[in-house]
Amino acid sequence: MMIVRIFLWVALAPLLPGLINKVKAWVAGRRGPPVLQLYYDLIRLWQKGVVLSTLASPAFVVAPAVAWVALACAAFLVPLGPAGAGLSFRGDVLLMVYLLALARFCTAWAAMETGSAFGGMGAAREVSYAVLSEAALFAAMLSLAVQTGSVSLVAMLSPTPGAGTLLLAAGLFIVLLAENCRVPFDDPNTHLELTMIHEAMALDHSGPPLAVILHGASMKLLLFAVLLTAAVLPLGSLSPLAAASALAGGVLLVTIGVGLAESFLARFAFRHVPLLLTMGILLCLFSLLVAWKGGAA
Amino acid sequence: MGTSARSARASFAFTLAGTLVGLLAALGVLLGPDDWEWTGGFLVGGERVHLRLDGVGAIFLVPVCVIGGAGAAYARAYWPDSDSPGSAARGRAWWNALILCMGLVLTISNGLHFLIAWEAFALCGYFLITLDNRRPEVRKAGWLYLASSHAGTLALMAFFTLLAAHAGTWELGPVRDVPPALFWLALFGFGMKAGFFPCHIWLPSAHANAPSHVSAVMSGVAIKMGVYGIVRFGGWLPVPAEAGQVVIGLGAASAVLGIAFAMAQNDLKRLLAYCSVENIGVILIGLGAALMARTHGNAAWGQLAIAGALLHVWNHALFKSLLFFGAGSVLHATGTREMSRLGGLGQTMPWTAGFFALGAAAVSGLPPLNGFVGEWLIYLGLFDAATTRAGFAWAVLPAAILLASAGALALAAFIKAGGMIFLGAPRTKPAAQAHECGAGMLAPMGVLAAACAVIGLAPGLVWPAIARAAGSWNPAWAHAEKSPFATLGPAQAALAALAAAAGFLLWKKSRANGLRRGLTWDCGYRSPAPRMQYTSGSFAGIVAGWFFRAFGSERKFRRPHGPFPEGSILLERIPETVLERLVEPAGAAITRLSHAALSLQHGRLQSYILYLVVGLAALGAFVFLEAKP
Amino acid sequence: MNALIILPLAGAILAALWPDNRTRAWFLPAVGLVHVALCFRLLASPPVVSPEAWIGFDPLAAAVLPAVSLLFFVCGIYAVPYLRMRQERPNRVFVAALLAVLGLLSAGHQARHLGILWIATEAVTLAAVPLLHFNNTPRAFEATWKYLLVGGTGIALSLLGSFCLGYSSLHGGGEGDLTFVALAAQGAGLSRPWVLAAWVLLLVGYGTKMGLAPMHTWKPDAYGEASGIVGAILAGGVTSVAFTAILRIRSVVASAGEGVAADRTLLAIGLFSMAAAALFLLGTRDYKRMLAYSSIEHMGILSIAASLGAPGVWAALFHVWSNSLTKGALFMSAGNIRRAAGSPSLDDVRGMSHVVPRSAAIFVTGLFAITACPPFGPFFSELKVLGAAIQTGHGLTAAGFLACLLFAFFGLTRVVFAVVDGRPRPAAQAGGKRIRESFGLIAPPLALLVLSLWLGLFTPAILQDAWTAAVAQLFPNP
Amino acid sequence: MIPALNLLIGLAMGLNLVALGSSRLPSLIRTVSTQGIALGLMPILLEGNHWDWRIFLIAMATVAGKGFVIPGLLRRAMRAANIEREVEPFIGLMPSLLLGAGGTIAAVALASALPLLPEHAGSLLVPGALASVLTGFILLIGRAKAISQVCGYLILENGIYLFGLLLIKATPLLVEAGVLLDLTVGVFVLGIIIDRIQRAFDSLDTRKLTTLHE
Repeated sequence: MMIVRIFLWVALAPLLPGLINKVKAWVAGRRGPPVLQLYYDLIRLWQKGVVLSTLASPAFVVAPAVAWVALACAAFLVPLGPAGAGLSFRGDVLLMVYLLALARFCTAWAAMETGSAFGGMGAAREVSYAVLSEAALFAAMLSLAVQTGSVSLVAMLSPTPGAGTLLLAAGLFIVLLAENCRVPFDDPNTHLELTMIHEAMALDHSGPPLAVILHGASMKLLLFAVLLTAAVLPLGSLSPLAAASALAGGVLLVTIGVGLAESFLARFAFRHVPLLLTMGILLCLFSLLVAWKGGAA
Repeated sequence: MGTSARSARASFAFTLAGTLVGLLAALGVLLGPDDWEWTGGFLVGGERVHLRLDGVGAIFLVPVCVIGGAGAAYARAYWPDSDSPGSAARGRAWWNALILCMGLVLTISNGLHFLIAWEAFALCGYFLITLDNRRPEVRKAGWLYLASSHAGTLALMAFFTLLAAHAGTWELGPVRDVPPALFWLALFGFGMKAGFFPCHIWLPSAHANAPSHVSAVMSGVAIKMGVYGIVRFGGWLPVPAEAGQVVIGLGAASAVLGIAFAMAQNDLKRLLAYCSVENIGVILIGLGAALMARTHGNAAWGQLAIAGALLHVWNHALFKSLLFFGAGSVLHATGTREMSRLGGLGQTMPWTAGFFALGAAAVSGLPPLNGFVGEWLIYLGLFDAATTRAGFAWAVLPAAILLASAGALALAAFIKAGGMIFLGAPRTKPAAQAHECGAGMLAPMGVLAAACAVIGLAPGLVWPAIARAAGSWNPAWAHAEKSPFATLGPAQAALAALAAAAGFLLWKKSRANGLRRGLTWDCGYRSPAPRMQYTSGSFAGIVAGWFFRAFGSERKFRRPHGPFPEGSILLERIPETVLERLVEPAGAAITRLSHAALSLQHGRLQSYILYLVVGLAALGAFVFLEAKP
Repeated sequence: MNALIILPLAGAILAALWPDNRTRAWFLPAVGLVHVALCFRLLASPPVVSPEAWIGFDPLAAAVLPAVSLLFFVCGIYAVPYLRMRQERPNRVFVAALLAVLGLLSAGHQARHLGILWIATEAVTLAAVPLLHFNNTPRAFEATWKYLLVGGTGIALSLLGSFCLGYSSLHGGGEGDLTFVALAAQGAGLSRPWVLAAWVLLLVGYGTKMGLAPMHTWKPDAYGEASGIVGAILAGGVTSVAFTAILRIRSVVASAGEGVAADRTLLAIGLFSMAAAALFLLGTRDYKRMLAYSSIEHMGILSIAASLGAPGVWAALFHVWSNSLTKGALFMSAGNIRRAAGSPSLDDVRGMSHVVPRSAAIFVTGLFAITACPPFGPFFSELKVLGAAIQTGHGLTAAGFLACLLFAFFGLTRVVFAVVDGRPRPAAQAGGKRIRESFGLIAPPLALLVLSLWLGLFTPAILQDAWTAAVAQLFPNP
Repeated sequence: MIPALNLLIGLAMGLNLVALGSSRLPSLIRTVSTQGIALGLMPILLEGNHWDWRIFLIAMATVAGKGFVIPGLLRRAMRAANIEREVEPFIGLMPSLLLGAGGTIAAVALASALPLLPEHAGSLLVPGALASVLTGFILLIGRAKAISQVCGYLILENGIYLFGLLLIKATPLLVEAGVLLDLTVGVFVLGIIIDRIQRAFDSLDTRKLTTLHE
C-alpha cells in the first residue's frame, strides 16, 4: 500500500507538466513536445555530471535533496481520496504547510550559494510572494477546518460542499498558480531571465540536483492539484472507486485548467503579482467567513 | 594579567556552578509534582523574605540558567581581559548579578521584593549594555533602554501598590477580589520590558549596540522576564473579559510588524533584535488564546496555546542566543554588522555558518527543528479554537493567518541574512579576510544548536515539563492530556533522517557523475564581480515596498538621465517608526517646554521676587476660593 | 536649658576663639559626634515635654532632628580633609557659622512656639550667609546676595503670617499664648479669615526656605556655588526645619477646621514644585544646580505627602530621612567631581569615571538612590507616599506624582551619565586640580549611602515608632 | 489716641508714595529713615497713658535702628560706591507711583474684609501695613540699584512692624523678634560694603548680578 502510494506520487507527478504543455500546444495549434518529455529530461539529467560554482559549498547539492524530501513528505501527508493519507494525525495540515516552507528555504538557500545576481533575485521574489500565498493557504485551511470541525487533513479534505466551496476553489487555484510559478505569476519555459522566479533559482544547477529540483516542482504541482480537488469534491460521500476516479478526473481538470490559463493569460508585470495574490487571500477569507457564519446554523 | 586571568576563571566557575544549581532546581520542580518553597527568618523592607519556584517560574528559570552559562563561556573568548581591560571584569560582575537578579525575579513571591529584584535586574542590564560606554551610540542606546525600563518600573510600582492595597498584603499569589483593570497596568509595565509592539522602541538600538553575548542574554532571556510578568499575573489576577483579544491583537501586530522591520534592516544585530519583537508576538498570541480559553470555561485548546507559548519561550531563548552568538563571531571576524559589507563568510567560517543556518531554519519555524514544534502547538490551539466556532474566538482567525505570514516573512528575512553574510562572494576586504572564531566561541553555539535539534526531534521529552507549567498556570489544566507530540515527534525524526540520507545520496551521485568546479554561470557572465550580487536592500525591496507607508521610510532617488548620465543615487532608510515619528517629537516638545521654563531662571533678582509675590497671590486666591464654601 | 542647642553654640564660640587654622576643623566632627549621641539617647528614651514648654524634644522633633544631626556629623567628618585642602582660606568664620547653624537647627526643630520657631529660622538664615560666602568669589557673592534677599523676603512674610496667626488667636479670645499646643487647643475659636491669611503667608514664607516652586529661585544659585557640605546641610537640614514648621502650623490650621483647604494648597504647591523641578531637570546643563532642582522636586514630594493625611505624613517623615541622607552623599561626591573637573558645566566635563572613579561610582549610585530605585531609602519612602495617595483615594495625584518622578529621572540620568561616561577631556584635568580620592573624601558619602540602604531595607523599629508618635502628635484626633 | 496714631500711619503711607516717586537715592534713604522714626513713635502713642519700659525700649530701639543706624550704613554704602541716582528702574517712577496708589486703595478695601478687635476698630494699622508691604514689594521688584532694593525691603519690613503693633500688648516677644529683620538688613548692607571694599563691585547695580542663570 505504502509502496503504491509512493509510486503514485513519484511516478505520476512528472506527467502534469507534460499534460499542461500538451494543452498549451493544442490550444496554439502546435504538436508540442511529447507528454512524457519531463521523464526524458529527468533521466538525461540524472546521468549528467555536475558543474559546481567555485563559490558553492556542498550545501548547494544537498539542499535540493532536502527540499525534495520535504515535498515528498508533504505529499505523503495528503490523503488520496479513499486511500487516505500515508500518515495522518491531529495537526498534520500544519506540518504539511511548513514542509512546503522547508522546501522553499532549501531552494532559496541554494540559490544564494553561487552569489549570482539571478539567484538572489529569484530567491527574493520566491520568499516575498510566499508571504502572501502562505496567508491564503492558511485561510483556506482554516476555512476547511472550520467547515469540517477537524484539524487533520483526512477529515478536512472530505468536506460537504458549502456555500464557500466555489470561493475556496478559486482562491486555492490562484495559490496553486503562484506556488508553482505558473503563468500569470511566472513563465516556466521562458528564458528571459528577468521575468523568472523559480527558474532563476535553478539557473546554476545542473545534473542530478537539477533533476531533483524539477521532479520536486512537478510533485508540488500534483500536491496542489490533489489538494484543490479534494477540497472541493465531496469525495467522502462517494464509493471508493467513484471517489478515486473523481479525484483523478479532478486532478486532470485542474491540470487542463492550468494549461488553458497559461495559453489565454499573459504574464503579469511583477507589480501586479501581489494584487492577484491578495485577491486569492480575499477569496479564501470569504470562504472562511462563510464557513464561520454558515456553519453556526 | 595573571590575577585577572585567575579572577576570570574563578568568576566563570562561579557562574557555571550557579547556573547548574538553578537548572537542576528548575528541572526538579518541572519533573516533580510539587513546588520548591523557602521562607526567610528575617524582614527586608518590613516584609518577610519568601521564595517560591512553581512550574511557571521554573519554565522561565531554565533559559536563564542555560543562556547564563553559555553566554559566560562565550564571553571568555569574545570579551576577554586582553582586548578590553577593565570592562571585561566589570562585564563578568554585572553578568553574574544579572543572572542572579533574574533568578530572584522568578522566585520571589512578595510584591515589594519583586520590585526590588526587578529594578536591580533592569539596572544590571543597563550596565551590561553600556560596557563600552566610550562609544556615543552605545550611551544613547543605553539611556533609551534605561528610560523606557524606568517608565515600566514606575507603572509596576503603581501596580504592586494597588495590588497590595486591594489584597491587603504584599504577598503574591492567586487573588480574586481585585479590579480586573489592574491587568492593563501590569501589561504596560511588563510590556515595556517584553518589548512587544509598540513598547519595543528601546529594543533594536539596545540589542544592536550591546556586546553580542549581552545581546544574546538580553534578547533571549531578559525580555522574557517581561513575558513572565504578563504570564504570571495574567494567571493570578482576574483579567478583564477582553484581555485575551487585546493580548492576541498585540501579539499579532508585534509578530507581523516586528519581522517586517527585521526584513528591512541592513544591520545584522538590528535584524535579530526586531526578530525578537516578532517572537514575543508569537508568545503573546499563544498567551492571549490561553487567557481567552480560561475566561470562557477553561477550554482544552487553551492548554495547547499556553503550552505552545511557554515552549516558544524556551525555543526563542535557544535559537535567538545562538544567532546572536553567530552575529558576534561575524562581528569579531570582520568588524562590521552591515550585511551589505559582508558575504562569502561560509567559506572562511564554515562552523559559524552552519550554526547560523540551523538557527535561521529554527527561527523560521521550519520542521524538524524546535521553532516549528512550539508554533505548531500554538497553531493547534488556534485551529481548535476556530473549530469551536464560539463567538468570542473570532480573534484567533486573523491571529492564525497573520502568524502564518509572519512565519513566511521570518523565512524571507533569514534567507536574506544568511545569504548576504555567508553565501556568495565577499563584498569587502574585511569580509574576504575573515577567519573562523575559536572553539571558545563555537562550543557554546554548538550546545545551543544541539538543544534546538533535540527539542525539534524529540519534543516528547519536553512535554511533561511544559504540561506541568501549564497546569500550575491554570490548575484547571493540571491533569495533562497525553502528549500531542506522539506522532509529530517520530515524524520529525524520520524527516531528519530521510533528509540526511537523501542529501548524502545525492552528493554521492553527483560525485559519481563527475563534479566540475567552474565560475558561477549566471547566464554566461564571464567574470561575475562581487558587486553584481543581489544586495540586502534589493532583496528586501519587495517586502519593504509593501510596508513603505507603515515604515514611513525615507527615500532619496536620482535616476540617471541624458545621453551621458552622471552618478545616480538610490538611498533608502527605514526609521524606527514609533520612536522617530511619535516618541521623539513628543520628547522634543517637552524639551522645548523645559527650555522655556529654564529661561525664567535668568538670574534677575527682581523677577525672582516677582515670582514670589505671584506665588503668594495665587495661593491666596486659591485658599480663599477653596475655603469659601 | 537644652543641651542639643547649647552644645553647638558653645562649640561655635569656642571655635571662633580657637587660634589654630588647621586643627579648628576637628570641632565639627567632635561636636557632631556628641550631638548625634545626645540625639539618639533622647530618641531611645524620650523625655516628657510639658505642654506649655516653648522648646522641647517632642515627638516631632524626635522624628526629624536625629536625621539632621546624623547628616551634620558625617559632613563634619568630610569637612576635615576638605578644609585641609582649602588651607589658603581662613576657616574661623566657616567652622563657627557651621556649628551655629547646627545649634539653631536644633532650636528650630524643637520649637513649640510660633515666635521661637520664627526666630530660629531667621537666625539660621543669617548664620548660613558666611557659609555661602566662603569661597569669596564674585559668583559666591552673587549667590549669597540672592539667597539673602529672596530668603529674607520669605522670612519677612512668615513673620507677617505669624502676626496674623497670633491676631486670629487674640480675636478668638486668646491670651496671646502662641505655643502650638495652645493655638491648637483654641481650635475653632481662631478667627477663620485670619487663620487662612496666616496659612498662606506662613506657607509662602517657610516654603521659600524649603524651596518650593515658585519661591525656589535662590536654590540653584546657592547650591551651585556652595561647597558640598554646605549644600548637603542646606538641603538636608534647613529644608527639614521649614518642613516641620509647616507641619506644626498645618495641624493648628486643621484644628481651626481649615484642614481641607490647607491640604489642598499643600497638594497644589507640591505638584507644581515637582512638575517645575522635572522641567528644570530636563534642561539644566550644570550638575551642581541639578542637585538643587532635585531637592526642589523632593520638597514637592514632601508637601504632597503632607497633604495626604496621617499615612502621608508618616511617609513624609520617612522621606525626610531618606532624602537628606542620600542627598548628602550626592552633594559630597559632586563636590569631589567638581574639584577634579574644574567646572560644573556639562559643556566641559565628561568621562569623570576615568578621572575620579570612586566619586563617580558614588555619584551614580546616589543618583539611582535619589531617583527611587530600590533598594535605597527613597524608594521605600516614595512607595509609602504612593501607597498613602492610593489609600486616601488620590488616584490622579498618584499618577501625576509618578509622571513627575519619571521626567525627573530622565533629566537626572541625562546629566549624571553625561558627566560620568565617555572619554575624559584633557582640558578637564587642566581646569581641575589633581585630587587624591583620599579615604576622608570617599568614606563619608559612602557611609551616607550605606545608611540610606540600611534605612530602606531594615527600617529600625525605633524610627518607625518615632514617626508614628510624631503623626499622633500632629493628628491628635484621627 | 487712635486719631493721633492714624495721623502717623497716614504720614507713613504718604511716605510710601514719596519713596516710590523719588528718583535720587539720598531722598529715598531720607524718606525711609523718616518713616522709621514715625513708626518708632507709634508704640508710645499706642500705650500713651500707662508707662511700660519694655514698650519704650522697643520704640527706642526701632527709632535708633530704622531711623539712624541703617540709613547711616546705607549712606556709607552709597558714598563708597559713589552713586547718586537710581538709573533706569525696571518699573518707571510714574508707573510705580500709580501702582502704589492703587495698592493703597486696594489695601484699605482688603483690610475691611478682615475682622478687627474692638480696640483696633477704626485704626489704619492694617491698611497701612498692607500698603507698606506692597510698596516694599514694588521697590524690590522695580528698582535696579542694590541700595534702593534694600530701602524697599526696609519699607516692607516697616509694614510688618505696623502690623505687629496690633499684637504689641498681647505678645511683645513676637514684635521684639521683628527687630531681627533689621539685623538682616544690616547684613545686607554690611555685605555690600564689605564686598565693595574687597573688590571693585561698582555702582551696586544688580543688573550686573546675573552671571548665575541657566
